[in-house]
Amino acid sequence: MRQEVIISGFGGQGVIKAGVLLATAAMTEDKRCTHFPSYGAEMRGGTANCSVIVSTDEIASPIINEPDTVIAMNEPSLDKFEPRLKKGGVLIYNSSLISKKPSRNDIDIVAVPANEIAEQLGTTKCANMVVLGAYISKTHAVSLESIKSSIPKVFKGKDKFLATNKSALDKGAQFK
Amino acid sequence: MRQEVIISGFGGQGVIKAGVLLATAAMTEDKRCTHFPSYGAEMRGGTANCSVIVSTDEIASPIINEPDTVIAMNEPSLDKFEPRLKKGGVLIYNSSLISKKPSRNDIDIVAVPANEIAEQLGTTKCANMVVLGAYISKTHAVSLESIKSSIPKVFKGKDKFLATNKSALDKGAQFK
Amino acid sequence: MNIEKYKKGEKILIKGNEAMAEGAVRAGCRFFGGYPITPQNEVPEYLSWRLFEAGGTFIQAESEVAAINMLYGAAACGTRSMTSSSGCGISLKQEGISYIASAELPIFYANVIRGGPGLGNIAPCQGDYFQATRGGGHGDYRVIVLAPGSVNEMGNFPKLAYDLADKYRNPAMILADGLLGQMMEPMAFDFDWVNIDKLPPKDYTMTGCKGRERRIINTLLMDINVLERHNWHLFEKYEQIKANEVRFEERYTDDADIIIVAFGTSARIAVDAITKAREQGIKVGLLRPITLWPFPEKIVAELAERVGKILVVEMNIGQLVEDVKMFANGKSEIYFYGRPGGVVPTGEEVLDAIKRALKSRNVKLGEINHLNKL
Amino acid sequence: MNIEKYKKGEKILIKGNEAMAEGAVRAGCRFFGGYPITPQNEVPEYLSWRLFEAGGTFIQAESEVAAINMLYGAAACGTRSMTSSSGCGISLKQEGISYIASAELPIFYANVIRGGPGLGNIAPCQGDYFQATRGGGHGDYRVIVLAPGSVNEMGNFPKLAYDLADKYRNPAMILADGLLGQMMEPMAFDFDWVNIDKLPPKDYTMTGCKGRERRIINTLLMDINVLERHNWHLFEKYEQIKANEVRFEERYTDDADIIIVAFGTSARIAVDAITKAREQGIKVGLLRPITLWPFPEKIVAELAERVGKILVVEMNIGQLVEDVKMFANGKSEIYFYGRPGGVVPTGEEVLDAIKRALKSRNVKLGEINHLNKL
Amino acid sequence: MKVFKKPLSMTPIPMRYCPGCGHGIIHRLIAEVIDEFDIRERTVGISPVGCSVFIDEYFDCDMIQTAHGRAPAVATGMKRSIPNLVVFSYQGDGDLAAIGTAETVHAATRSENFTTIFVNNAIYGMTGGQQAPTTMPTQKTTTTPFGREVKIHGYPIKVCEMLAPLDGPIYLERVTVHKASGVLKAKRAIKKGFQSQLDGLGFSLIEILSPCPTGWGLTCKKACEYVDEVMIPYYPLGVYKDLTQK
Amino acid sequence: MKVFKKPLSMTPIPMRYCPGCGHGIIHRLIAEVIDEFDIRERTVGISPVGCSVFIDEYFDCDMIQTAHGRAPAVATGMKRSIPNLVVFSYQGDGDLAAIGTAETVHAATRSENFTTIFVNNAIYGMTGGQQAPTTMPTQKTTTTPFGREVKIHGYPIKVCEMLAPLDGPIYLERVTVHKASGVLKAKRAIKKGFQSQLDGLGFSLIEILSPCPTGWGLTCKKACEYVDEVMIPYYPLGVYKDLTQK
Amino acid sequence: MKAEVHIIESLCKECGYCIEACPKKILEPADYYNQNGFHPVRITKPEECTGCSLCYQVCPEIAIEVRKL
Amino acid sequence: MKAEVHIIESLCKECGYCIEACPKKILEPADYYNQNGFHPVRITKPEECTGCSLCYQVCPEIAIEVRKL
Ligand SMILES: Cc1ncc(C[n+]2csc(CCOP(=O)(O)OP(=O)(O)O)c2C)c(N)n1
Ligand SMILES: Cc1ncc(C[n+]2csc(CCOP(=O)(O)OP(=O)(O)O)c2C)c(N)n1
Ligand code: SF4
Ligand code: SF4
Ligand code: SF4
Ligand code: SF4
Ligand code: SF4
Ligand code: SF4
Ligand SMILES: [Mg+2]
Ligand SMILES: [Mg+2]
Repeated sequence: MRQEVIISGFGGQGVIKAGVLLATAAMTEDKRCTHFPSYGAEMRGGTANCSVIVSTDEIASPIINEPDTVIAMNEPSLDKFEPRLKKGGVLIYNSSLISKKPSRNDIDIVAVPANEIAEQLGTTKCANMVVLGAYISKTHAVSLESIKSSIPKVFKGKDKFLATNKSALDKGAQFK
Repeated sequence: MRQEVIISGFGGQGVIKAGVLLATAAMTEDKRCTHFPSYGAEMRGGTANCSVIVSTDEIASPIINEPDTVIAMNEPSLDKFEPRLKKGGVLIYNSSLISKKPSRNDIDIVAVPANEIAEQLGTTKCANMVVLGAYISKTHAVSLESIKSSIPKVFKGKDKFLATNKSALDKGAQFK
Repeated sequence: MNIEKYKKGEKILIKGNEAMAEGAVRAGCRFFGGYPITPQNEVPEYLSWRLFEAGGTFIQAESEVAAINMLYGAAACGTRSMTSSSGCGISLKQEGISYIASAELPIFYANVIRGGPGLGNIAPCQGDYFQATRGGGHGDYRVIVLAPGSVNEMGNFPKLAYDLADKYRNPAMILADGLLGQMMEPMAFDFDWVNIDKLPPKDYTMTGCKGRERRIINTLLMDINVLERHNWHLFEKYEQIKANEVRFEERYTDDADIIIVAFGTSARIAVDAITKAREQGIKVGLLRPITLWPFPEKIVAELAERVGKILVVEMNIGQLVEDVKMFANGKSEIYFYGRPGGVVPTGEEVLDAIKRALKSRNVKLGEINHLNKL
Repeated sequence: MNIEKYKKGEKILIKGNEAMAEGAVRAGCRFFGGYPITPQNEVPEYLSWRLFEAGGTFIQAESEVAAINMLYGAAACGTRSMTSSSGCGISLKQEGISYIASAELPIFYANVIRGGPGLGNIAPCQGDYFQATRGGGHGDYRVIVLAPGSVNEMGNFPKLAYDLADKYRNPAMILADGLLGQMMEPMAFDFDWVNIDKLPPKDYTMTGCKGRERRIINTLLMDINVLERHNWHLFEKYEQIKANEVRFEERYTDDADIIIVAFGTSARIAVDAITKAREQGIKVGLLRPITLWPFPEKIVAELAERVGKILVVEMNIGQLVEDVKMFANGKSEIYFYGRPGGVVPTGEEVLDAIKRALKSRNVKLGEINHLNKL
Repeated sequence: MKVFKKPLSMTPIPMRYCPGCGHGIIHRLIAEVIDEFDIRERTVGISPVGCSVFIDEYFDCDMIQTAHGRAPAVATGMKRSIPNLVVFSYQGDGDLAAIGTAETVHAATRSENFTTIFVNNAIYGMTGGQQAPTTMPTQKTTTTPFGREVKIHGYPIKVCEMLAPLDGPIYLERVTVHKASGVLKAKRAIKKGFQSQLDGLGFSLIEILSPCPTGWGLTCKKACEYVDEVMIPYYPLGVYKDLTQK
Repeated sequence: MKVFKKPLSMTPIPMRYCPGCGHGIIHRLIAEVIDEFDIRERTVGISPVGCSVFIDEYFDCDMIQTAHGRAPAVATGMKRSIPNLVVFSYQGDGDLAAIGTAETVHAATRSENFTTIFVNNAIYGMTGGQQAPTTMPTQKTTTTPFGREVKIHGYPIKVCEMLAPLDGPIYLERVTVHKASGVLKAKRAIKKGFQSQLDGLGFSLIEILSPCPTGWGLTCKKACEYVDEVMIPYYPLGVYKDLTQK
Repeated sequence: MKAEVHIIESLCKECGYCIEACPKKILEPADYYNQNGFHPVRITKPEECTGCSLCYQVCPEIAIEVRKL
Repeated sequence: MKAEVHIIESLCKECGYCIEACPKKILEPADYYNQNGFHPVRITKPEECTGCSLCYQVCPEIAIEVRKL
């Protein structure tokens, strides 16, 4: 089993943390995993992304060239990573911020209005958890339980968001 | 023809310049020559010496290990270089400042009261020329004329010492 | 001690830079002087609070030059100390490193390489191999260079570095790159928390001369004979290190038709390529130097003779390949595949390079064949 | 021009350092930024008045770091500029040199090597060979390294350095040592006074954008593909330099039973030893690399194959010998005789080393045999 | 009819700073001054290493990017080579007051004839918010996570105050761009700095307090308040040296 | 019965300075202070690169020699490692005020708790008399053969004046050793610098004007007159900062 | 109308400096996003603009042009 | 005699500082050389010495010892 995902968005949208959470969950499942962040030359407001690989075998490079899955939280991310997606791969995009439609038809596309759902839960900050939920239910890279149980390790000292984050994951998981 | 000489004394006694003069004279005679200065770790008042090689053949290293001639302007120089002198070599020493006698008997020893002679000429500064004169007449490494005609090149803009220096050379040349 | 953060063997997910920083503290580091530079900023950032917890000193120095000289002082006082930087910053430290090597003070430092030369960029690169292994500073000296290939090694090599540094009274460094520094993967510390009070005493440290002869640390040796002796003394030490401390990893070298030599990140990519190659029935082996200096010269010589084809993969325009050439001794074909400037090659690319190397004909033994150009 | 001091071909007795300084001015140097350090102080001292005469700028910088960066600015403005230093000071310049190499600015600098590492001493030494030839700074770059062997070459190589630097837009340096810097011997300039107004125009200089597109000098290339391209561009340039600019001197290699490879001062001593050897009927040849980078690799390979015995003599613990080993390709016996720390070997010593090398039996081809230890 | 728009000495390239970053304002002021003196064609700008490393994209004149902290040395090499160039160096607080301290002090004391724009944002912006030499007491940064403790991390450096006693500097002023009135004064100071260079007088430096909302972890609005309430009391605005009238 | 003789904290090794060099006097004063505080056994001296590079031969305590200009950084590493050590750095003007400018300013601003003895002899003695940052206007040196021309070579740096505006330094005083009365005051200043360190107060620096007859090309007597007539007017003696009473 | 204010929406990063600086308080964030995910500033009552240019002076992005009429 | 002044002749470098400093003017260079080629200072009228120690204070070589009696 091997899953390569790129999570991408504006800096501040929590894409790096979402990736860390995913990798942590993979570790708790005794899978191999790598997480590799990448920042643009821009400062805040620029784009950021991370590459996460979850696998049962040794992982050589943490860099992903042809992702199995792309999670695009904003339009520049969609533009950048949709073309690199593997044929038959999964594209999850934040339809709250991305108005245009993905153009490829050889991939599996999931539109998630992540910001709207997150706002309903009280804070757009958990939009990243919404798409992560969608990702889990779509790929089963790890179990949703592992993700949830890993939250305290990753978001240290932010207990008050625990419940919100869990709900966000659940809401997201309803998208398939 | 090849002559290797170490000229040594306190900093300020003009040993380096004497060596430069010798090398310049050699150059004007179209001989090959090298000059290599060496200063102690001490500041002024420390010892200084230079190695001059005059030769009709190519000179590899300007460093002299077994000099043909040693000119010692002070006692530490005598102590340091007498032992290194080649068997049968020439030792010229400044008997004005060196009270002890050289100890080797396999060498040719010339005692020159250089400071006293120089003082007679009006300045101890030309003591170096006195010993250089002795050196020339002893070894004929270059001619005394070449030395004299090279003085203006080496002691630029110090015309007033020209005559004194020439006399000093002549006085020195009387020692054999 | 409750300042211990992780248990030995406990699996954690952590960034390479942070693993290295934690590993250093765990190994007894109590002084860090450094200056920010990407892609190693997590090191000072982590240590700025972690050393505080551990009762050590963290100083953000005014420059890399100051930082390395702070280490000179701290190490002279017997403290396990560390600095880290990248590219430009390491260049600025070369004078200080030369002093420290001459004074025989044990320090640990890391270069998390970025793209160069000049300001370059902040992407992963291996362009500082020469600088690390040939002593970018002046004079005859060498530093021990460890090249981790995983976050696990990033975390565990600081201990090795300190132990070697102390054993030989010599600087020891980690040469990593932006990828190893920035990536996270599970790792576990393989050594117990080091109790700094139980480290062997040092007889050369500046602690005040109470109850003993005064000590001098000095690299000025005006007498040429004294400096020559010192140089030969260092030489002997380096020979000892060469004899005792070479470390490398071999994989599938037994039946290989071609050997990839690569370190750090390149070696990870090579593993990927080798796996793919073996699936296709192509027999490729790997030699991963772990100590870049001392260089695994014997095994290179042996593999060159036995296998006859070597492919060196580096993230630069060709540096390690010169060492390979030097020790291959004209006994094997040598191929080079490089990606400089921050580009990390893919397994596919390297697989392709392997295939092209295997197909090559009429290649002169011992000459470097640039596959990038072929 | 009456600022010309010596006529072409005129024989003068001059110190190596001063010859180099005068040669630089004669070759068009109009900016010097440097910081005092023995044994190269005659260079700034001479230039402090000589550049004034020549209408150029002399600045005693606050440090070597500042000095090299002043050159970055001066060279960016199109001025033939120079810095010089020794050991420690050159280490401090490594970051700047890496920048200049990346920005492809032509500068000329000199390292008059002293004993190292650390503060070392001020005696003649060749311990900075690695630093010079492997780029002590970060990233993949190379500088052109000229190794004069006489005061004559000290005086004439600056012109060569400037011409190469301009031709390839690359730093070029002279690697000398305290002996070549301090000694005097007759020399003559072999080139005419360079009229700086007639030098070929440069299309990259910072002169204000009047009447043209604005220009940018920049070494930050954030895009990895751009930086990779830049690295390969530099690589191609280095390959060209390797193809065109290798310089060396051969003596008596035709009938030799053993070849000495040595540069600079060591080569002078080798000549002495060879003369003595030939008097005794021992056939020794000399290969003196004049460009240390680009390295005379072909001739080394050829001599290794043809003669089969090479003795490398260096004033260090063994650096050039690695290049010789690398290119000898396992085809010859390799012996090393070194004197580090400021000691200049004598002809007799080297002769003795020759004899011991000739007598050696059962030596493995390509391995370095340290005659100092035998 | 007066039009306020992007000065001619800037390229059309949008700037990539964070929202509320002071760099953009300062760039514009410099460009306006260059326009007003009509010296674009003989100006060379020097970019530092710091968030403003990309200014060669923004200024439409010859531009040279330099090693971290070494802009004053580079400027020296340039002005000594071509005295008629107008050279400005643009440097952050890390660049100028940490790694570049020696180069700054010595270019000042040599009274090199170029203009230094010194952007004091009390942080290392580009590398992710580490302590700068000018970071405020108690200010949290990524390397002073518990706040700058002066007894441990040292006191903030007051650059204008430190340079003023030297004989070399001709003109030293501290200004701010965190509010409109400050911006207008900053412009005048920058103009004066360039004027001093054009008049061949020697070294001038304009220190500009500049908000870095990202590095400070504050909203843009709070960042401006921080300048007002915390920075200015420690770094008083004003002229620290002015020999331009002499 | 009072005896004036070589202090216990010095070795019997004769010093190798030029006739009339101020270094020897300064060494003795430091050693006397160490003797008087009885701290030889916990003192570490730091030698610079300069004529005084050999002081590890002269002081009878732990001694460490450092890279040119970096003594303040080394001292920082030492005092932070073993705060109970008494550390003094001994530096020349080239060492401290040229190549080491950044290290000096930053150790001062961090108020590192060691004592700096700064020997200002307006020249690079060791390397043969080149211009120092503190070389006097019109002074001839081997790199200013026509005399220091301030417009070309820059103005002399006034170190105490420059450091005084910083918040870090605790005690800054300029003294001289070119005459007996100066020597006695210099001793008091050095003692105060050590006291400040022993009290844990922070950074102290004593700048000492010191004759260098060799570098200046003057007789010993003329050299002392030079200090009086040329140096002191430019470098006024006195206390530039004193927070020891605070 | 004393002045024309033109806002280059794509450049605005929603720092709010202009809003704060405008003495007439006639600037506010739009309710839509620009391509960079910011709410660009818009002018609510152009006719009240005095052309004081303070918005221009404080805008870090030079996203505002003011043309005095 | 208020003090004993002892001059370590081998250390003296003839700088003359002590001669200059002595309020009693009882120090002068000897007419012979020491091993380093300097004329060491000697005390002419030991009985006039006040033990003020100024000669000690200014001597760069610590070549003078003063013992107050
Ligand atoms: C020699 C060297 N050291 C460190 C760095 C990393 N670096 C880049 S920018 C920077 C600090 C920038 O801070 P500042 O000068 O205050 O500019 P700002 O980003 O705040 O505008 C550092 C340390 C480098 N590029 N080169
Ligand atoms: C990095 C480096 N640069 C230069 C030198 C050469 N150097 C040795 S001492 C010295 C200057 C000494 O002057 P100063 O500090 O004033 O001390 P002084 O000799 O006058 O007491 C210099 C430039 C060096 N050793 N290291
Ligand atoms: S980090 Fe700070 S200085 Fe850098 S662009 Fe962002 S706000 Fe500006
Ligand atoms: S050169 Fe000057 S500082 Fe150095 S020992 Fe001589 S007099 Fe003293
Ligand atoms: S010009 Fe003045 S009044 Fe008009 S919008 Fe801008 S700030 Fe407001
Ligand atoms: S000042 Fe500029 S960037 Fe900020 S909100 Fe106003 S228009 Fe937008
Ligand atoms: S102690 Fe005083 S009086 Fe006596 S010799 Fe010395 S200076 Fe003269
Ligand atoms: S002060 Fe000392 S060195 Fe100088 S003359 Fe007197 S005794 Fe001699
Ligand atoms: Mg800043
Ligand atoms: Mg000095």
